[in-house]
Amino acid sequence: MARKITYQQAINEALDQEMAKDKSVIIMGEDVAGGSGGDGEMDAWGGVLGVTKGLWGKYGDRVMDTPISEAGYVGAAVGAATAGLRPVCELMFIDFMGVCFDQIYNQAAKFRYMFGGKAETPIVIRTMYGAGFRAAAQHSQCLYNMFTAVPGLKVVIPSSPYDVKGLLIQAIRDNDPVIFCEHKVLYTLEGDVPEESYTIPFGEANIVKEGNDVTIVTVGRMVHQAIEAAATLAKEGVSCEVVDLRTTSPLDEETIIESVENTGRLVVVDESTPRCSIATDISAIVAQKAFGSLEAPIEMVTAPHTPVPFNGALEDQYVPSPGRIADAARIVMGYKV
Amino acid sequence: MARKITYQQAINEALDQEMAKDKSVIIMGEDVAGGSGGDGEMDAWGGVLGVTKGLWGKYGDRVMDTPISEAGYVGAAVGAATAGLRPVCELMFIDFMGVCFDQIYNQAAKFRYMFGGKAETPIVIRTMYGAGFRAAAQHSQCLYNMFTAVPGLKVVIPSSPYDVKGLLIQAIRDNDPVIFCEHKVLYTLEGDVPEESYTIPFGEANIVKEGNDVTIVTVGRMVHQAIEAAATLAKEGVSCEVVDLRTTSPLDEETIIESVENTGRLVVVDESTPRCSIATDISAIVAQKAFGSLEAPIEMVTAPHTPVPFNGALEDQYVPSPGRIADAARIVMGYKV
Amino acid sequence: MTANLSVEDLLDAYRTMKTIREFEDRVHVEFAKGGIPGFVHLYAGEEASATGVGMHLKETDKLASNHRGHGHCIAKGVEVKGMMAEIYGKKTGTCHGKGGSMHIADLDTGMMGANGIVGGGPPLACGAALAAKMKGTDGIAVVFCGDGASNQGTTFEAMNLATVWKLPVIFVFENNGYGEATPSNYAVSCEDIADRAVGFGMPGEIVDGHDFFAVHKAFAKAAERARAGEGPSLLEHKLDRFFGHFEGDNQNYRPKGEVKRLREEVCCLKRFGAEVTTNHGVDQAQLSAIDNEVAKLIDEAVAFAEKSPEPDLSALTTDVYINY
Amino acid sequence: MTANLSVEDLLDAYRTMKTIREFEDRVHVEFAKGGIPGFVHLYAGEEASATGVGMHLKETDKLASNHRGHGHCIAKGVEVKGMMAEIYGKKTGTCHGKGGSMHIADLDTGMMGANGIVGGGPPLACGAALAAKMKGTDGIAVVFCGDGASNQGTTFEAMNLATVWKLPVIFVFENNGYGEATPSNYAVSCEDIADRAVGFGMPGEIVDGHDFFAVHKAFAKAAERARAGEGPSLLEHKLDRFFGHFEGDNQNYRPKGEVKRLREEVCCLKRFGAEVTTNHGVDQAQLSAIDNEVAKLIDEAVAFAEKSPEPDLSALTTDVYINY
Ligand SMILES: Cc1ncc(C[n+]2csc(CCOP(=O)(O)OP(=O)(O)O)c2C)c(N)n1
Ligand SMILES: Cc1ncc(C[n+]2csc(CCOP(=O)(O)OP(=O)(O)O)c2C)c(N)n1
Ligand SMILES: [Mg+2]
Ligand SMILES: [Mg+2]
Repeated sequence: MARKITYQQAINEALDQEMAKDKSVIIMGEDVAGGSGGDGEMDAWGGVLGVTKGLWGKYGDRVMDTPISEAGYVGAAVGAATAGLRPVCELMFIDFMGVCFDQIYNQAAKFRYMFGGKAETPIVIRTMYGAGFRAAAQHSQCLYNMFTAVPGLKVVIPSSPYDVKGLLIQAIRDNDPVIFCEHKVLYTLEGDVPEESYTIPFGEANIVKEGNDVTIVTVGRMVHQAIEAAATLAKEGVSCEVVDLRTTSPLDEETIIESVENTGRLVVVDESTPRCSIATDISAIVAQKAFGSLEAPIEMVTAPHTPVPFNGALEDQYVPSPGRIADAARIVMGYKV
Repeated sequence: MARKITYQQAINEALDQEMAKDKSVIIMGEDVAGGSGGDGEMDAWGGVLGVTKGLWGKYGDRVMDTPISEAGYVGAAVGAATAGLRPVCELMFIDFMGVCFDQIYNQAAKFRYMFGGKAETPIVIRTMYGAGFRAAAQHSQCLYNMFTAVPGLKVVIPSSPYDVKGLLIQAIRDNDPVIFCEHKVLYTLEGDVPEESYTIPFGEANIVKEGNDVTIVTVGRMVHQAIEAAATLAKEGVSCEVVDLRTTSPLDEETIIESVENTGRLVVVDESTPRCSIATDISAIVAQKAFGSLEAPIEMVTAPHTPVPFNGALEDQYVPSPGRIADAARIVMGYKV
Repeated sequence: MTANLSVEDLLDAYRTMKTIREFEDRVHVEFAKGGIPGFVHLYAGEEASATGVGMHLKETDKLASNHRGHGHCIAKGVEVKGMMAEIYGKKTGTCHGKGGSMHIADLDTGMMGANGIVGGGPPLACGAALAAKMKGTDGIAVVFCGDGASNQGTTFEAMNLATVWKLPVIFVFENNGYGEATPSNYAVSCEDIADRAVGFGMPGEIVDGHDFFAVHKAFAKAAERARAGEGPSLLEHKLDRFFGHFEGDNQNYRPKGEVKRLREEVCCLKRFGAEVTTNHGVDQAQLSAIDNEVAKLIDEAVAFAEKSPEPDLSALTTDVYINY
Repeated sequence: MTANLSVEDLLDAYRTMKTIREFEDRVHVEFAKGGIPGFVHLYAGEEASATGVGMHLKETDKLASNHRGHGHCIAKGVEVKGMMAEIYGKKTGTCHGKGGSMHIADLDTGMMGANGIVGGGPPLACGAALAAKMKGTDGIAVVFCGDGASNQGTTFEAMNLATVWKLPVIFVFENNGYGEATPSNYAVSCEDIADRAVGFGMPGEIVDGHDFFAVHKAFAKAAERARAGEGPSLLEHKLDRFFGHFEGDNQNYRPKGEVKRLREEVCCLKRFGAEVTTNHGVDQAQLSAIDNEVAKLIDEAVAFAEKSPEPDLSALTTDVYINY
């Protein structure tokens, strides 16, 4: 159990174990092997960041390079899912959802309902999100809010190597379409990960730090910023409870509400832009369902309502920082009725 | 001023007046003329519901039928906008955004920022949204929440013939990309509309009914459901203030907050599905910025988190009704600390 | 290949075509009476296309359809009663009233779904073909697209992908001359849609879509190729629709008289009847018997649909993951 | 058409090609040193393509580019200093440091933007061509796409639209054999991308993209056609990239030795130099003078970029509509 591997290795291991276990699991995406049909190394890349590296060697044709046709291959994965396969599809950057969104929200997400319960569409779309790589406006977005908005989709945003493995295995076994959002900055994060296969259920938030004064609800990479902020605040005598949503759909309302009922104060931290976001979502639910417990306004810490800038200093300012989270917590702590 | 025309006629008139005034305004979309290149009537349709009917006759080649290639022609409109035209592009149903979203949110919306302020992209995308036509899951969605989430886009959702004309003219003259959402059920709605050209500024909500007990914030078709609910509630002695947002981006926070500061109670009504929506957006802003004035939890009245069902009775139950709005108002009125 | 069509096969073909025609003519009437809600796109006139294809499909083969899907459903073996009830939005419908005309699907019979999104189907069909290939069966998938859909990016991407992965999928373009009100010779940039096949590395063929035999023959070749693992094909069926784009269409974009003339001149049923009674030993009486049988079937389907119950209101939130 | 290239023209062409080469080689070096952030895709090896095209473009003509856009920018006349500063993310950059390598745009010179989305450019170029057509000018638009981008739905849709609307737009496919790590002969379903032209009703031509003269000549014809109102064309430039897909690419997918061999065997600069000194009355000394000039220009650009200030932090929320 003390084995430490990276977030990236944990993903690879989850894929490997599920492919070994279930022949209907296949992988497709741009360069998920890399080099198909060429004269160089066949399994040259394993995805643009090497996350699927080695799987082609083990599973051959079940790891399929695609043309740059996201709508085409995502749609093919959707069709294959209705016909008995369990495709894990890689959308290289979440920013590219705009060229294939229809196949996700109008097709995959709606089949079960629209067909009167007759369809199952067990597809996982793994995709990389978030800022921090100086990758500029079209390669740094979050956009998980748009998927969370879609009835019929499940949305997973793992924050640690342990979680990413367990949640990915769960996602592959789920019979609904799952959008699986991996933060590019987390790939190199190391953590304890059991070697054996395990699952983490959807819709169960993780209280990564207990506390009594302020609830900080967040997800993905921001969990780490929140923990850092909580550590700072602890020195000031403020006790924060940090809730990692793990999945934004299904959403673990219960844990959020219980925590706010205990602390009376809420800060929501979301790397995404501020409008119609996870931040507003959590705020709204609490303002409706835990209003009586609230002792202060709800603070949201998000990116500004702008595209992601290229320049490093601007990008660093763009992403919610532990400092800004701590400031928000100080505001709710200082609120006087 | 006492002239009554329909919402649909008001749109047509706005387009007509702007095309007459400014040669750079062009229209493109599927069947916006209808019949191009055939042996029948050339201007056969004027859009699938006849909204642009007659404009081809007046403006000829400036009204362009397109192939069924939304990404292609929306992208062409975007490119044309950066090159000096002011295209008004018709996306027949908002549900089709998934096949052309990239050109909207990654291209049009980001140019100005990403290019350091060097680009202007004056494009309007007119599109039909909403339930009520038994048009089922892929032709009845709202989805304006997804556009509202995008920095760089403006989102307009007019509720009346008067508004739709003034807001469309404003949209055409705006230098940013505008998503203009027309509710299919409203096209036949009649109302007073001045013959002369006029504009309604973005970001200024309209208080369609003043009141002191509950603020109902809403937009688009739901404005009418809210007014109906307010009338019912008035008989029960509950005075509702109904705020029509008119535009969700920019958002008139001031009017919302002032109203809630006065009434102390908020019901948000949104035809869209509940997650990461306009409903959560407004709720969150109020829970942060007008918390001290709130005397009750914020209630949201939305569609359920499901696709839109085909069956009429189910669809009628799907759409927020005056009855459900009134119930929500009664809940916030009945809240005891 | 046409050679091995027995009389029984021909009567089956006729029954399918006639069922589609009666179904559509009746939906047209019932829609006008106000009994049917929503958007309805009728397939009348194009029956030979679905039927000539459908006869080659096994239950395990897959079919992805479009908004004009009734004919494809019937040709793939979906129950007519359930379809009619679905179009009426009833609980007994194929999708329990939650889908409607544009979303009839019946995965058990290999019908992957009509589709409200033009170009929605081609990638899905590729996926079904991939599943067949991966499982090592000789299963195939077919997708029906209109001329309008031929210009949608998803369609092109799917064709490319089909060849890259050598998938057993067949792209059937039903070119009925119009995408809504816009003529295909305006919106399609090449002479014939079949011209596009070469750019996607697959064989392409123009087929007279009013001629059952031509459709049957061309598809036999494509299906054989697909089942043999040799990859996809493109077929362009030239044909006509007898009704408007949707029910309620004024059809002003059509030259005067076109609509009227079509039923006279290019009716696939008439043509089929003449051909089989003249050259294939089929009796007019046999066809008439089928006509009666089909008329009864459709009457029953309408009666069934009309008297079927509405879905329970609780169905609003079933068949989808919801947590609040 | 090659005939009317004066010595001055040829020296201009050489200057452009050399500027691109030096720019890219230097960015490669500076990136490795850690001075340049983000994703950078270098154009070295493909210079004849951008240059042969760019020489036909007026400032009012428009160019839509892709992620590998530095060469296109330079050929379209974007200032090298501003470009370098942009790549460094500096305030003095073409986009004030907010765009970076993948988003350099300079609408004043007709450069509509690099693009981070594969297939993002073709529809945009159609729009620019439409604007020229509507305004009644003889302006044209050109879009550069890779072989990988040739399979994107937007690209196909744009080609269809261009013919339907008879737009003065030219689709240049720079086929460098790979889309990232995936060979084009795997991902493109037909023999040559040029084979697709017929399916979109436009002429298509295969061009040796390492040969400036071939590029120049083929584009002259396409541009003439477009300016005359006769519609779009497709050109497939066969060429090679000398660096990896992006900086940091291990290039394992390439056969051993390929990278090394290319600079030896298919360098467009070498080939151009030999040709013009042998057959067009250009002096080696003239070329050397340009080499020196360019080396200095690039040195200055790097120095300028390095010493330029970062953008003000307040720039985070400018250049976009914000209301909170
Ligand atoms: C993406 C998308 N764009 C537009 C529409 C609206 N629409 C529905 S059917 C249709 C015409 C389709 O024409 P074609 O493919 O030729 O099929 P036909 O109706 O002729 O059978 C259009 C434009 C749609 N449903 N989806
Ligand atoms: C829609 C989209 N899909 C994938 C990518 C990732 N990506 C960037 S460049 C590239 C390869 C492009 O290949 P090609 O078009 O041949 O251009 P080249 O890099 O060879 O110049 C890919 C897959 C992207 N940026 N956008
Ligand atoms: Mg058609
Ligand atoms: Mg390439």
